[in-house]
Order: sequence, then C-alpha cells, then structure tokens
Amino acid sequence: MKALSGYLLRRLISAVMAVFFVVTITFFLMHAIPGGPFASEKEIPPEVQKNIEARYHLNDPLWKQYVDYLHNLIRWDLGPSFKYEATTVNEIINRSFPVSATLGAVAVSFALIVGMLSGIIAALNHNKWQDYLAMIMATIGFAVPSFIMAGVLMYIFAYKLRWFPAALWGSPSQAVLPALALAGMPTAVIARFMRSNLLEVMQQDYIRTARAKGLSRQVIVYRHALRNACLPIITYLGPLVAGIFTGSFVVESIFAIPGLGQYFVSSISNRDYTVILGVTVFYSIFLVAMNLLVDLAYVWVDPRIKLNEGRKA
Amino acid sequence: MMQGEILLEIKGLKKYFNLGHGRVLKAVDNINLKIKKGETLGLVGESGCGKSTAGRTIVRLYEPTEGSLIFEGEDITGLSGSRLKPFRRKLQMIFQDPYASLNPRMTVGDIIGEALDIHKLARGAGRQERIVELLRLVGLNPEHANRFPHEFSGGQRQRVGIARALAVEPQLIVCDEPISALDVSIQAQVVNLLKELQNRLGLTYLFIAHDLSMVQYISDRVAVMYLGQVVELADSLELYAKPLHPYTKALMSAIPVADPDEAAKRERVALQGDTSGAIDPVPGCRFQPRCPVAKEICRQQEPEYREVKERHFVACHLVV
Amino acid sequence: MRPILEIKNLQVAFDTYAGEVKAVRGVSYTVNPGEAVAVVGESGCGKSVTAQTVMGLIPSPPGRVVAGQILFDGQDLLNFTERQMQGVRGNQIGMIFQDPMTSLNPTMTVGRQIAEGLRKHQSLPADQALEQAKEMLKMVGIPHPDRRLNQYPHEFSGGMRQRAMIATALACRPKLLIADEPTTALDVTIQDQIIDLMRNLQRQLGMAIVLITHDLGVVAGLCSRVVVMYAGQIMEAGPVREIYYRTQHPYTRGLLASVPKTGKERKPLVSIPGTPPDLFSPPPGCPFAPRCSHAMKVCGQLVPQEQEVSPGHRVACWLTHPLAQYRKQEVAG
Amino acid sequence: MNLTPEMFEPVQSGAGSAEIITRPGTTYWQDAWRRLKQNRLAMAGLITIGIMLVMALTGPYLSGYTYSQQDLTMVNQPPGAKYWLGADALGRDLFTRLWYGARISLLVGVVTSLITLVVGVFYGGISGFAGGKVDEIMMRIVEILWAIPFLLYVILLMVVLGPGLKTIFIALGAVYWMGMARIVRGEILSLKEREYVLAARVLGAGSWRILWRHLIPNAMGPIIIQMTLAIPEAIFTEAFLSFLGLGVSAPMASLGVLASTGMEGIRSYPWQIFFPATLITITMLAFNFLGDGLRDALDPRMRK
Repeated sequence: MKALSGYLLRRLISAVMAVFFVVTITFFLMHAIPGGPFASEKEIPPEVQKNIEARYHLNDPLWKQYVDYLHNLIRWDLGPSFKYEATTVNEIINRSFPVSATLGAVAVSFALIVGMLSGIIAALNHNKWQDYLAMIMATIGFAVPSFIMAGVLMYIFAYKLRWFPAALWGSPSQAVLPALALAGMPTAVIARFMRSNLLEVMQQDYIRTARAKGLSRQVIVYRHALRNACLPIITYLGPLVAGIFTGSFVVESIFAIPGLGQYFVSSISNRDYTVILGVTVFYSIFLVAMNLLVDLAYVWVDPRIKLNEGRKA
Repeated sequence: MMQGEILLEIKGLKKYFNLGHGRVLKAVDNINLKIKKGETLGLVGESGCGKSTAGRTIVRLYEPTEGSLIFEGEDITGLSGSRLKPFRRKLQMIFQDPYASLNPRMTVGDIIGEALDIHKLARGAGRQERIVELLRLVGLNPEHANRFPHEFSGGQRQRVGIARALAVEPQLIVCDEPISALDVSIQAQVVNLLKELQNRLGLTYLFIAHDLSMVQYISDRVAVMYLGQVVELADSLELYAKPLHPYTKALMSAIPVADPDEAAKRERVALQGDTSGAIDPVPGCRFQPRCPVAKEICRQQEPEYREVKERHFVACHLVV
Repeated sequence: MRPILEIKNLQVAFDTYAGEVKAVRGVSYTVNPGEAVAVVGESGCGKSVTAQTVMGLIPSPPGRVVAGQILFDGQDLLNFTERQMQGVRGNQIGMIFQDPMTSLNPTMTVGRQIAEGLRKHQSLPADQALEQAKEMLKMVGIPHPDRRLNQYPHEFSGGMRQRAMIATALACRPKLLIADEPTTALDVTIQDQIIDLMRNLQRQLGMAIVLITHDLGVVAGLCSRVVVMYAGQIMEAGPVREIYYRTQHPYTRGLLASVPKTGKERKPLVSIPGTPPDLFSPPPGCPFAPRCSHAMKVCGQLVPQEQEVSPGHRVACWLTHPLAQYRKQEVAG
Repeated sequence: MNLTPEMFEPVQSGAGSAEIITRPGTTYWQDAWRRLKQNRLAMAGLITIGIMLVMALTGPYLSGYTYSQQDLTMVNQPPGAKYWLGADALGRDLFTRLWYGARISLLVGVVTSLITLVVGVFYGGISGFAGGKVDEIMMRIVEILWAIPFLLYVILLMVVLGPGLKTIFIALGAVYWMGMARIVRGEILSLKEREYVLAARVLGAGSWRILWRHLIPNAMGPIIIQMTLAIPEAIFTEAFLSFLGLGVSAPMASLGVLASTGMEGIRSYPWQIFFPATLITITMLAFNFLGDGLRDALDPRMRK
C-alpha cells in the first residue's frame, strides 16, 4: 500500500508538471502570434481599444498576465472568451465537451469491439483469407485520412443513399457517420496491434505448455492467449481516447457538430486567445489523466508489475 | 608454470548497483584475490553470485564501488582515458555468448582488425597478415576473414572472439563463461585451444564458469563465490580432494557424474532452497539459510576469510 | 511386456526458405512402462523434435512427419485426430520443458495452471481441482502449498517454477513423462534437486520417463537406458552400463571423453574436431564420418545399418562390420 | 553396392574440412533485400512509390498547363480531353495540380522524415549512450512533451509562424522527432549492453568508434522502418492542416489542399475530391506496405 501511494504521488507530480509545461508554452506561444484579437478585422477607435484591453487586462505586463492566468487556472477559471461576449471559456467547454465526449465514446467503443474482433479473427486464421481480408481492411482504414473517410461516408450514405443525415447533432442517427469516420483509424490500429500481439503470444512457451496439457485450441486462445495479448492494448487506449477527441477537429467541422473541436478550430481563425489556451489546457489535462489511468489499469491487470517499479518493460 | 610472481592483485573489491528506491544490489562484496603470472585461476559459483560482475569490474567495464586493482604493481583503479589504454592491451576478455559477442554487421576480419586499429598495431598489408595469422592461431581458415559472424557455428565464433582478444597480445585474459553456451563436444575444443594458447603464449587466465568440473580441469587454483563473496580458495586438486566450506561440498556433490556406478555410490549433500538475496543478505554468514550444518554463531557473525591451511582459504566459522 | 512408447523409423522435416531441413531421419526407440530412458545429443540432433512429434506439438507448417509410426500403448499417435491427441496430452503423457521462466503463463496463478489439466481430463469442479493442485505442489516439494497456490509464476524462483511445471505435467498421473532438457536452464545445485525429485516421483508413481538432455552426467543417476542421437539419427542405444562401460560408437566415446573427470589426475580432454553437419544437405554416409577419427572409406559412402552387439545394445557404425574387425580392436585399445 | 575390404581402409579424418563453411555468404542487407523481394505487398508499395516519384517530377509538365494558370471560362469542367481530370473552381487544370500537389506532399513527407532522422538519432543516441542521470533527464523531457496534445501544437506553431512550406517542416519536425528519439534510445540502450560492444570497450575503443561502428549500424533497421513510416504520417498531418486552412498557401497546392477544396464541392463535382483523395490513400498504402515489409525484412527475430 505504501508502494502504491508513493508511485501514485510520483506519477501525479509528473502529470502536474506536464500540465504546467503545456500551460506555459501555450501561453507564451499565444502571445507571440502577430496581431491581437482585436487588432485585425475592423477599425476600432483607440479609446475603445484601450477600454477593451483594460477589461481583459491585456495592458498588464506579460508576466503579470501569466501569473494571473495560473492563479485563475488553479480555481479552474479559464477566463472570458474574447470573441463571444459574455461567455466564459468554462461555459464553452461545459457546453461542447459532452458532445465531443459522446461522439468519442461511440467511436472508441466501435474501434475497440471491431478492431479487437477482427484482429483476433485475423490472428487465429493466420495466412488464410480471413487474415488477408481483415488486414487489407485495416491497412485501408489506416491509410485513409479521417476527412476523406468523412467525405466518402457523407457522399455515399447521406447524399446518394440518404440513409443518414449529413450534418448537425441531436439524434442518434446523426452520430453514426461522424463516429464511423472517427473510428476508422483507431479500429485499424487496434486490429493490427491485436493481430500481431496474439500471433506473438501464440508463439510463447507457455502456450506450448497449455497444449501439452491437452487443452483445446479454443480454451488455449480464450484462457491463455487473449489476456496476455490484450494487455498491450491498454497502453494504447489512453492516447487513443484523448487523441480521438483531438482528431475530431476535422470531423466535427465537416459534419457541423457543435463539439469542442469545432470551437477550437474557429477560435484559431478568430484569434480567441483564451479559448485556444483553455481548450489546449483542457486537452492536456485530459491526456495526462488518461495516461495515468492506463498506468493504474496496468498495475491492476498485470500481476507481474510491482508497484514501486512502475510499468517499465 | 607457477613463477609465483603476482600479475594482478584484487584488493577488497566491491561493486554495488543502485536499484533505486534505496535498494542496493551488492553484486561483488569485498573480494581479495591474487592472480599469478602464467596460472589459471578459476572462479565458480551459481547464477547471481556475482562472478561475471567481478570479471567485468576487473577489466574495468564497471567502475568498482570500492577496492583496488593492482596490475604488475601499478594501481589501475583510478585510471581512465589515455592512461588506461595501455592496460587495455594487457587485460583482455572473452565473452559468454558466441552469438552476441561479435558485431553482426562486421566481417570477421574487421572484428579482429578493429583491435589492431584501436592500438595502431598494424596497417595495410601488415594488418591483413596479422589477421590471417590470428585466424590460423585459433584454428580457423584465412578465407574466413571475409565472412560474417552469422555464417559461423557457435564454436567457431568463440574462436573468433579469442582471436580478437589475442590481437593485442594481452597478458591476462578474463574468460567469462566462455564455454557454457556451447555443445559438449565443442566445449572441449575451446578448452583445449585455450590451454594450448596458454602454453604457447604464456597467458594468464581468470576463468569464470558455473561448471565446476570444467573449471577444475583447466584451473590451477579455484575460488568459489557465493552471493558476492569468495567463500573458499584452494589449489584445484586440493579443493576437489578436501573441500572445506559446506557450500563447496554441496556444489561438488551436485556435479553430474558421467558414470553410473559412481553416481550410485556418491554421497550427496542436499541443499535447501536456492540463491537469492544479494539485495538484502541475511546477517551473519550469507550461506547460513541454506547451510545443512549451520550453528548459532553463523546467524550472528560474518565469518572471516582466512588461510586455514597453506594456500587454502575459507570463510566459514565451522572450519577449524 | 508391451512397451508404453514405441517409435518406429520416424522421419520429420521442416520446410524453410532455403529448402527442406531433415531434422529427424529414421529414429526408432522404445520405452517400457515404468522405465526411464535418456535421449542424449547435442543441439540440433533432433532429440527434441522427436519428443515434440510424440506429443503432436510440432508446428505444421513448416514441420511435417515424412514417415514412421509412434505407438503409444499399441496405438499409432500419428493417426490420431487433434481431438484424440488432446485426450492423450497431459492425461496419458505429460511433458515439461527447458525454460521454466517462460513455460508458465505469467498472468495466471500457479494453482489454476496446475488445476487446468485436472478439470479438462478428470472433469473435476474448480474447487476440487484446486485442492488436488495443492496436493501436487506438496508432492513436488513446494513449501506452504496453500499460499503458493494463489501466487503467480514471477513470485517463484527458477527451481520452484520447474517443480510447478512437474506438478502440472503429473497432475493427471500420466503413464509417461517427457522431460525436454528440464535442468539445462538451472544451477547445478537446483539441477540436482530436480533430478532427485524426478527419480523419487518415478518410483512413487511408477511412470515411464523420457529424459532429453545433452548432459551425459545427468543421465547416469536416473535412467536405465540411453539413446545417443547425432544429426537426426540414432548412433547408439542400450542399457546405461553398456553405453558407459562398453561404448561402441566413436561419437559416444567422444562425448564421454569431452567431459572432464573431476579430481585425481587430469587426463587430457579429448575433443571431437569440427562441427555437426548442416541438415539442409546431410552427408551421404554416416553423418559423423567427417568428424570421426576412425573413419573409413565406406563411412563417407553408405549409411551404416544398426547392429545389435549385445542384448539391447544397438550401434549404427561400420566399425561393427566383420570386415572392420582390425580397426575395431584399435579403437577399443 | 557390394562391400569390399578396401572400402574399410581408414581415411584421414576430415577435421579440417569440417571447419569449411558450405553455405554461400550473404550480408545482412542482401538477406533483408531477399526477404523484402519475397513480400509482394512491400514490392508493390516500392514500385508505386517509384511511379509516384516519377509522376511528381514530370506530371506537372505533361498537360501543357501550369498549376496556377486560370481559365475562368472553364470553371468546374468535368474530366475530358481538354482537362484530363477536369478543372477546379478557378479553371485550373486538375491533372497538373494533382501531380504538383503530390510533389509538395512527398516533399513534406521526405523533409520531415529527414528532420526526424537527424534530431531523433541525435537526441535518442545521446540519451541512450550517456545513460544514467543524463538519460533520465532527457527522457523526462520527452515524457512531458509527449503529454502534450501534439496536433494542437502543430496547429499553434502554424498559427504563430504563419503559413508556408518552411513552417510545415518546422512544425512537423518539432513533433515527430520524439518517436524516433524514443526508438533510437531504446535500441542504443539495449545494444550497448551487447557483448560485442563490451568487447570493443575492453579493447579500448573510444565513444565515437563504439557509436559509429557498433551502435548506429546495428540500430539502422528500426531507424529505417521508423523513417519509412514517418513519411506517410507527415503527409497525413499536412493534409489535415491544409484541411483546416493551415497548410501551404495558394496558389501552391498539396494533396491535402486539393482534397479540402474538393470537399467543398462534393455534392456537385465529386471528381474534384475523388482524384486527390485516391492519390493520398494510395500514397499512404504504398508507404505503409513498404514499412511493414521492411519491418519483417529487417527484424532480427526473423533471421535464422
């Protein structure tokens, strides 16, 4: 128990450091962008400009803005949006994250189920047609960028066949196409990963031992091989879950889904500092938390890992 | 064979590895040995006893945690860089795994030639001649120089490793389990080659192995290691005839004998459990938890390593 | 007495990119009930392939049985379906392997791994199977079986793991145990313990053992008969004392001479020159001829037929041929 | 054959001949090439990449139009004799633009992969070779950078540095070197404990010799694989950035720009997205097949 808390503590410190790092880099990067949020578009009288800058503390020295930002961040206050008046970044995240999360959850579940199943089928029928078919599908899934996938799906299923709506958010049928577009790549990665893991595990000495016990092939695969082959997938899950949310920039904007990704994309063209900053920080915390979760899951499922050593091999 | 002149003296050598979180692996914990010119000193022990670490520390692959190495009267412990290089020529090593000890991307000629290049011993045609000479010396054909390691068998690779070590004309060669990865019939080839080279070139060996019978065959004196320490040291024949330390006795009785009658006659010293605990050794004698004759004193006091008979050293409370 | 295992003229080949490797080339030996037989040879001589073929564990492709019979209790295992083989494996024949570190499933408790065979072959419910697994742990000399049952393999030391492997293989009380280099990865003192354990269990359970090893020393104390293999063929086979004290084949002689005798005076170590042949293209005659110090012209041309030189002692060597008498005396002298 | 007494004459034992190596010698690279040639998909990938390279170099000159030449009377022409693959919304020849875009995309892939190589091998090599505290600190840094959602960073860098080809190189290079560094470090870390490296050290070899003669040549396999796989990834990310309007600036084109422009007219002029999308997919497939093939061919575990 002591080992666990020590390990957790170290991981937590490392996570906090990572987030701090992200905040700092992003903050100064933002301020290095030429042209402020209110400079570009239309002519604003100098007084108004000054007023606005005073309201958002933009005339404070940079270091003070930075310290203020950190201070507010600790209280989970990400500040107001520059673009949407009377809206805070927290509100934007609270409103749009559930949309992205729902879409992401559907896509991840799809990727996990389909990817693992096809990887297992491919490995168990190594060098047979099922294997080739699954791997051709996976390679194509791997090779087609999500926005092309989105375009193809939209063209076929929304415009030609009219099975699903082409855009917007609300009903379950509207989630199908974007979720599929989003799931393509991770499905392919999981399928390939699962296949090669399982093939490798099936070569292990302990599988030979299981065969020497007279166990049937199904039992060997189910009881001995699968668990060991699935373990590495967990490592991939953390970045995947976090990544699928980042990956949804394009898909969200193609399908006009009011998710976090779309806000991020539009905030870039709007030079909406606080939104960019807030969303980036939010994403990094999310990613770091996911990775932490993966490490904990490993400790839980793999008896070989001693807590005080962490996950090394 | 034994001129009695000491080539290398190992004094209070310690090598600890920091495992993190305050745990320390005491792989080598205070060993003292004198290697005489022209002799073969055998170093035996089971896996994890620190014999390979000791060998690597002696050739300065690892920095000793404590203690000193005195080669021909000169302390080489603190030397590094260009001051160490002359000693690199005198002190060579042969490795265990014939598959991992040769760079797979280099030809055998280049592998041997690299030794010549580093110490600028020969160039051009002279270099080629020397490579051929070395290949012949270890019983390989000169044509083998252009081949890659994976084309050779285990025994042949081990010969290449020997040729590489010999290229710099060393005085002392540390043989780190040079035969344990080889087939029985090939082991004898390599051992005979090593003996022949020793006679011809006047080499000194520190021969590390876990195979007690082979060590006794090739060595003049044998040191037995247990959990980082030398527990017994004696002339090879003396050690076989009159082992004193209970661990040596057990080790000896466990050697498989290729003779059914003798195997049936033999008295065995059964040992409980296995070696573990170089990280947190028990107080007192380290062998005590497995020792069949351990007494109370063994649990309390670490035995002193002392000469009980002429040229026979042992670290055990129960040996008078 | 009918032999428990009878291998007849077994030939196994592997298809590789460079061609066919003839790993086993006409091997025959028998094992009687309750008897321990050693199969001795250097790496690549086909001893393990033969054993794995008995168990039906040869990966196919690339492996393939070209010819031969494997009679277990009178039935040819090569004709068995996979399902029938599953009934034999672990039930009537148990097997243990060289590396106890990798041969146990790292994510399953040792108890469950031992119990698995019992649940499959004796249809025991989980709790009873675990109870028996505990008995097995006790039998192979693992202290605190209650606690050990629920531990994972990484919590066991090397010797303990091999004991657990033996417990797994013997859980269903098989008539035959195949031990494929069971002590090669272990230290000498542990090796001694394991061989001792196998000897006791053999007496206690009355099972037959096939011990595959490269170490003639390990054999002497455990086995009653020895089969010496080289390059996929049997060179010499016979009762253990015949093999050690009335050695006929120059290869066996060479093997025995290349192990130093401890103590006394030092006899020079006799080594066998050269390396075993490449089984992509084995030599036409006796495979050992190129390394043999007593080779004759015929050895390079024709494969020697097996001769019985005394009851149960078979040798495949041209030196046993009447025309070679004078050479034979020279060898013996 | 009859057995005659003369056949039982002793012969000199062939101890010497047993040391002769019968198999023909092959180097590691010859061996890897032989295995790669046997892999049909990898060879198909290699040939496709070759054709793409040739077309990217010559394609833009074949139709007689330049990539920026506009003809407003021919806006959104379908494919035909005049414009083989049709014209875009500004009346530019899509055939020329397609191969011009392929040229830019390949350039992005190759340059990024080279940056990755240099930075990654340097950083990973030092980290792995130095080991100890240096390694720990260097890897902690990577670990922290790893926790950054990297796509966001590429986007931010693009915004900060302004659009353009050079920015893309910098932004992608700044992100992708980490994967290479990790792989190189891992390789070096395990290779430097190999006995042949220890042997070189016992012989007195210096750090540079060990690094260049022993470590890097043996780490080459994984490095090449990683480079091959970095190319499609960079092309992919560039396409993605173009889609967000952060790629190369007009009238320049990359496959991503073309696909993104085509997307806008997907309902009415589907061919405008069809050709660039197909070409991207083929490129990705070709590089991935080649990368997989190389992995099989160069993997030391595959060696007999």
